[in-house]
Amino acid sequence: MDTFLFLIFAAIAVGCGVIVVSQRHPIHSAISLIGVMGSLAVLYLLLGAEFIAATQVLVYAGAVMVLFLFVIMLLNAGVEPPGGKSWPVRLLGIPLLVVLLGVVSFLIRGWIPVKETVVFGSFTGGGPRDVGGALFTEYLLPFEIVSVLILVAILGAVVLGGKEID
Amino acid sequence: MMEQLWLIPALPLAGFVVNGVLGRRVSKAVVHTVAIGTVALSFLWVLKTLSALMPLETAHVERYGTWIASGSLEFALEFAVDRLTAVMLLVVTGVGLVIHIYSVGYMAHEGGYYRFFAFLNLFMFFMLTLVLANNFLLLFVGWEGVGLCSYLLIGFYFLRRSATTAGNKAFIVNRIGDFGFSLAMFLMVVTFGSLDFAKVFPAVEKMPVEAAAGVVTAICLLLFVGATGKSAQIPLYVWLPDAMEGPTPVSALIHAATMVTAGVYMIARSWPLFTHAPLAMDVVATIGLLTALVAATIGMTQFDIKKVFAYSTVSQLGYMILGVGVGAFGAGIFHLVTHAFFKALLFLGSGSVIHALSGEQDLRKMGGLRKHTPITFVTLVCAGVAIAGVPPFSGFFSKDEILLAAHHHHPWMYWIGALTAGITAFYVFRAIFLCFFGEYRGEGRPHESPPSMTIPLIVLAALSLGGGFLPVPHFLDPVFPAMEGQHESALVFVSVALGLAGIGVAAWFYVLRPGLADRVAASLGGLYRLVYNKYFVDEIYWAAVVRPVVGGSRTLLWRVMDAGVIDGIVNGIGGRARDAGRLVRLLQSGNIRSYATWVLLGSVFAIIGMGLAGGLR
Amino acid sequence: MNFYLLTVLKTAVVAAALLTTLAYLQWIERKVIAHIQIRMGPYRVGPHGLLQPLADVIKLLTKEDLIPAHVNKFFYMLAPFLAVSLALISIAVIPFGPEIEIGGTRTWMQLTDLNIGILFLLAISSVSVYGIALGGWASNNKYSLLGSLRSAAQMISYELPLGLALAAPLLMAGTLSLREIVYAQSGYWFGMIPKWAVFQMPAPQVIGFLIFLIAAFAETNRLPFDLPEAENELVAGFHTEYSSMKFASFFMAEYANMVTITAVATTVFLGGWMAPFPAEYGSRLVPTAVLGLAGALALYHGFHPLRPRDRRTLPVVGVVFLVLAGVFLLPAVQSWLLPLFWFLAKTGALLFLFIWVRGTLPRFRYDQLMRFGWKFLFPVAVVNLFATALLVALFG
Amino acid sequence: MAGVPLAWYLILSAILFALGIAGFLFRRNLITMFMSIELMLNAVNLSFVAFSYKFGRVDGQIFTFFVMVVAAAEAAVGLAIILAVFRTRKTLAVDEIDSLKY
Repeated sequence: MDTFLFLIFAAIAVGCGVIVVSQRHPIHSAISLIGVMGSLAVLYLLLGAEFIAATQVLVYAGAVMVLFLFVIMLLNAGVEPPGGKSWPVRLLGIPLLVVLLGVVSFLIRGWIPVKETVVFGSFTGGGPRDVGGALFTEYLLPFEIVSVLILVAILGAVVLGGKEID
Repeated sequence: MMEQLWLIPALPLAGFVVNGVLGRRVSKAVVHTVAIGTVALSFLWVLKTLSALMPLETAHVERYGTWIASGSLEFALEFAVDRLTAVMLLVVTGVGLVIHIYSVGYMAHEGGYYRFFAFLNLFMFFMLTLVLANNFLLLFVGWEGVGLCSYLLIGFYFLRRSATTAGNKAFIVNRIGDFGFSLAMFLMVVTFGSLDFAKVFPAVEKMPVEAAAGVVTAICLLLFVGATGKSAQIPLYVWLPDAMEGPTPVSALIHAATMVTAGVYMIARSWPLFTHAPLAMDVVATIGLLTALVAATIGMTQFDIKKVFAYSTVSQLGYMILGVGVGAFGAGIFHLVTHAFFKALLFLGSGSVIHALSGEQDLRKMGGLRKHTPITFVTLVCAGVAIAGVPPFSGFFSKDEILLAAHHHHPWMYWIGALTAGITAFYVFRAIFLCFFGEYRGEGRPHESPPSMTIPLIVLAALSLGGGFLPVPHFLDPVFPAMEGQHESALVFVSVALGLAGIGVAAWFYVLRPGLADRVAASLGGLYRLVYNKYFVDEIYWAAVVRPVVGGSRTLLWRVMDAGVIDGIVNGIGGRARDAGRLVRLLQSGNIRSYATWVLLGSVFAIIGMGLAGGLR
Repeated sequence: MNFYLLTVLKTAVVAAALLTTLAYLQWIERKVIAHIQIRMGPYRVGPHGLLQPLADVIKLLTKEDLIPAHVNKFFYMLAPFLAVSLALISIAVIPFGPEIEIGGTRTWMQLTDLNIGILFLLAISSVSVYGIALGGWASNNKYSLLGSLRSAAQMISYELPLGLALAAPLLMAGTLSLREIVYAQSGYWFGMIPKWAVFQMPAPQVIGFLIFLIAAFAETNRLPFDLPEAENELVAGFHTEYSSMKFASFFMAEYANMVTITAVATTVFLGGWMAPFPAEYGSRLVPTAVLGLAGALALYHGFHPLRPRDRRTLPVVGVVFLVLAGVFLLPAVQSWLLPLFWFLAKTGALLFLFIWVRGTLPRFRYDQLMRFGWKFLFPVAVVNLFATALLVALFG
Repeated sequence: MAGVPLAWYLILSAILFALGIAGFLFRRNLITMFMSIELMLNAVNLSFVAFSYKFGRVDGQIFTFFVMVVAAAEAAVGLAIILAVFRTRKTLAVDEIDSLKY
């Protein structure tokens, strides 16, 4: 069952990821990205990170991507024009990606023993109580800093977005 | 006990700051009140200090802190007062005060009034620093500072090309001397590990004359190079006559009374060094004597009244150098003091004449002025008799003491010195006679100067006449080594006679038989022209030194070295950097995706490297 | 019984019930509004228009499914599907009642209990904006786009006070699991007042409940916040271009959202399936009494009909009600039927409130809506949360 | 139940990350590029959670949480910047926005 779920949602994630990258229209990319995020949330659940899974949907799918969608609609962003000016990308892009993926996969295979498996339900430390406990004790300072950061970000966004540029 | 010596130079400095910053905006009255007030306060402070310190058997030292500390080397900010300093302080502040007052009248119609007084105050500051300094480095600060002020004031009329050229000349020639001074200081640091008078002099005292000879002679000769620059000795005297381009009070204060005597002061101050270097002393004495003679002969032929007195200054400085060179330090300083009085008086008097003639300086266009400017005439005659060594006036005492010392040293020095004294008497009275006797040969209406100018003249005249009775040599006795030797009446008579003869010849040539001088000059022909053209020294320097240096600089240093090699290297580096930049600039396309590719490239390398290095394990 | 089989069974039951409810909620709304406006409402199809939903469904299904030429087909099709499925999915975590035993099998009257139940609800509700947003955008119509933009902004804006209002009772319950939240509200003060969140010490969530309700109106795009589909400004907003079953899907989604949000309000604020007063005061007789009264009334009106048709229909209804009243007296079913009754009663009351408000209040202007949300509701929610936190920390 | 090898999760994360890079490199639309960045962040998050599982500690999830928060902030500011860019340049094509060079 674990393997089944993993394969299904990994496939969805990769498929949606491919669509994100391959689609020329930002809306398609955005919706596919939501798909990736949703399937990742399920994978988080499989890994025992319930709180993170919910937050993933809540924050990413529910807030961030809505923002993206909103901006896409606001700017009426259409299909991107063909052609590009970047010769390094054309020259190096694909080979570098292949090398990167190969090397990283190789390294992962080297580092993580194959017999080390993920079994659903074997890790139960990802509930809201556990995460919250760590967040408000050990990670209190980063948490506060991040809260200030997001406040600043909001102010910045309001200023940037609200300014009339002539 | 602190006597707050720092106030003495600080007061004129305050005057400089006030006038320099605010002078442009305030009235002339405020400017000269500030300038004179600060100098007067400084003078009074000198008096108060000296009276408080009075018998002054030993030096009074005040330390204000460490200036430079580097390893074992330490230079202190120290001022010191001993009897020598006391004399110098009185001369500088006293004469300085008188000349400041005189300047009010002289500069009344000139532009840059506040600038003049600011510079004058600045000069006072540096001169007093020089005098008060307790180590060679601080002395050098004052030394350079007065040089700077001299440059600024010579070039005071900076719109006149000759003035700026003269300023540059003074500056450059002084640099040569200062170079010697600097080398002397380096050598002293190497030899004694210090520049403090209190450390250097005892150290050299302990050395036996023979052991010290080499290095101390070198130090002394280098110091003397500095002195030749500052005190206008052969071969570096050429700047002083040109320095007359500055306003006359400047000539009087800086180029007669105070700054140019700094070399004499410096040598007297470092007498322990010089007494350990007999060879250097001989060189000093010879140069001094030679300068005195040469300058005096040139003085005979000049027609610019200030040039005459300028060469006279050079000549008299030669006397002083001769004095310190033959070991008569006290006499040298005494002559410095008296010279400060009568030479300042001569310059101020000539300034008064020039003022009266609205800027005319050529003796050939003067004459008969004694009716128009009686006070100036009388005071100038006082100065004349003083410089001519007529007893019992001031020049007589100081000059004769030097000549006697010279005779004790080497008799021939006495004879040349005495001859020079005669020539001196001749040219000074030649100038006086040409100026005040005979018929008026110029245009315009001469007029007597205002009281602000005549009163200083009178003061200085009184000092010139009576200055010889000041007990300066006696006062200085404890400072300097004892001078053996006797007062030989015969020699005194000879020199006085030569002086009176000089006056007489001058009267014969220029009062009784006008025109005779021209005929004599014509009959001497080539010799006269040689002297009249100042022995072509400037031309020789031009041909031998200036042109090769300028030409060499222009072709070798500028065209080849600077433009070719150095610029070539620099431009080459710049050019290659730009070429490299042009290549690297291809990366900087402004295209975010290209940047991202480079980032990706880098991270791939980083990850591969990490994998090769063993990674996270 | 097999876990999977049971789950499928429960899902089927809940889905059927929910879909029926949705269909009839529409009928109820029309009826209620009609009565508010002193009209009859649906009356022709079936007795008292009871078959009207069925007729509507048939009509919508058989209508021509228009796909305008200028739309983005994929998203045009996807949007209503997204909307309705996301709306239906959140009912999965709502507990309707306690653990029960039917035929030897013990199970919870809940599809699944997550220990992050509230977060799940919030997540789903935050995602549910996509249906409307995409639908509006894919329609390629300026009214639709404006409607969807409005709805996106509105839902994001009102989600904040909604979440904050929800957080306050969670502080007292100390859990995110909906089931445990309900249990945290069991019991009575002084043996009388229910320990529901709205009455709970130390911080009664009356204000929180009001904030939640207001935000819920906005979240479900209901009047007075139905800007995305304001007929007189935007024709019909995001679903202008939709017809047939896709249009129905949007409608279903709206009503499903309403049901969900009222169910959540019931669960979190109103004690879920807990009875409003203890059994010893006869709370278990309330359903019987209410249904019996309703049956009796129906019978009375059936025998004294105002309209000829009532003579046939109302007695039938009365009999049904009386039978139901009898059923509630059976001890065997009481254990699960009573909680369900209370839950449905509370939810139904809130749904009636929704309909009532729709029939009563006018529509907000858009800037008023935004200002109200950000400048009033949000700060009040924050203050409420802080006050609750303080009180819980001091007395909890 | 055997479970899924942990390495698969990590490789899935790597694949998603590579996809994100690819999107960033090959897409020419500012918004899509931005979304590719989000994709990369998500991939990294997956790694974090996977490692959190591997070490049996909640720290990885905390990190994921922080990444999410920062991503939200980033999205807000980034989209505001994109809005501003679009207002001035009237384009979203990233190759046209290249005035930041030498």
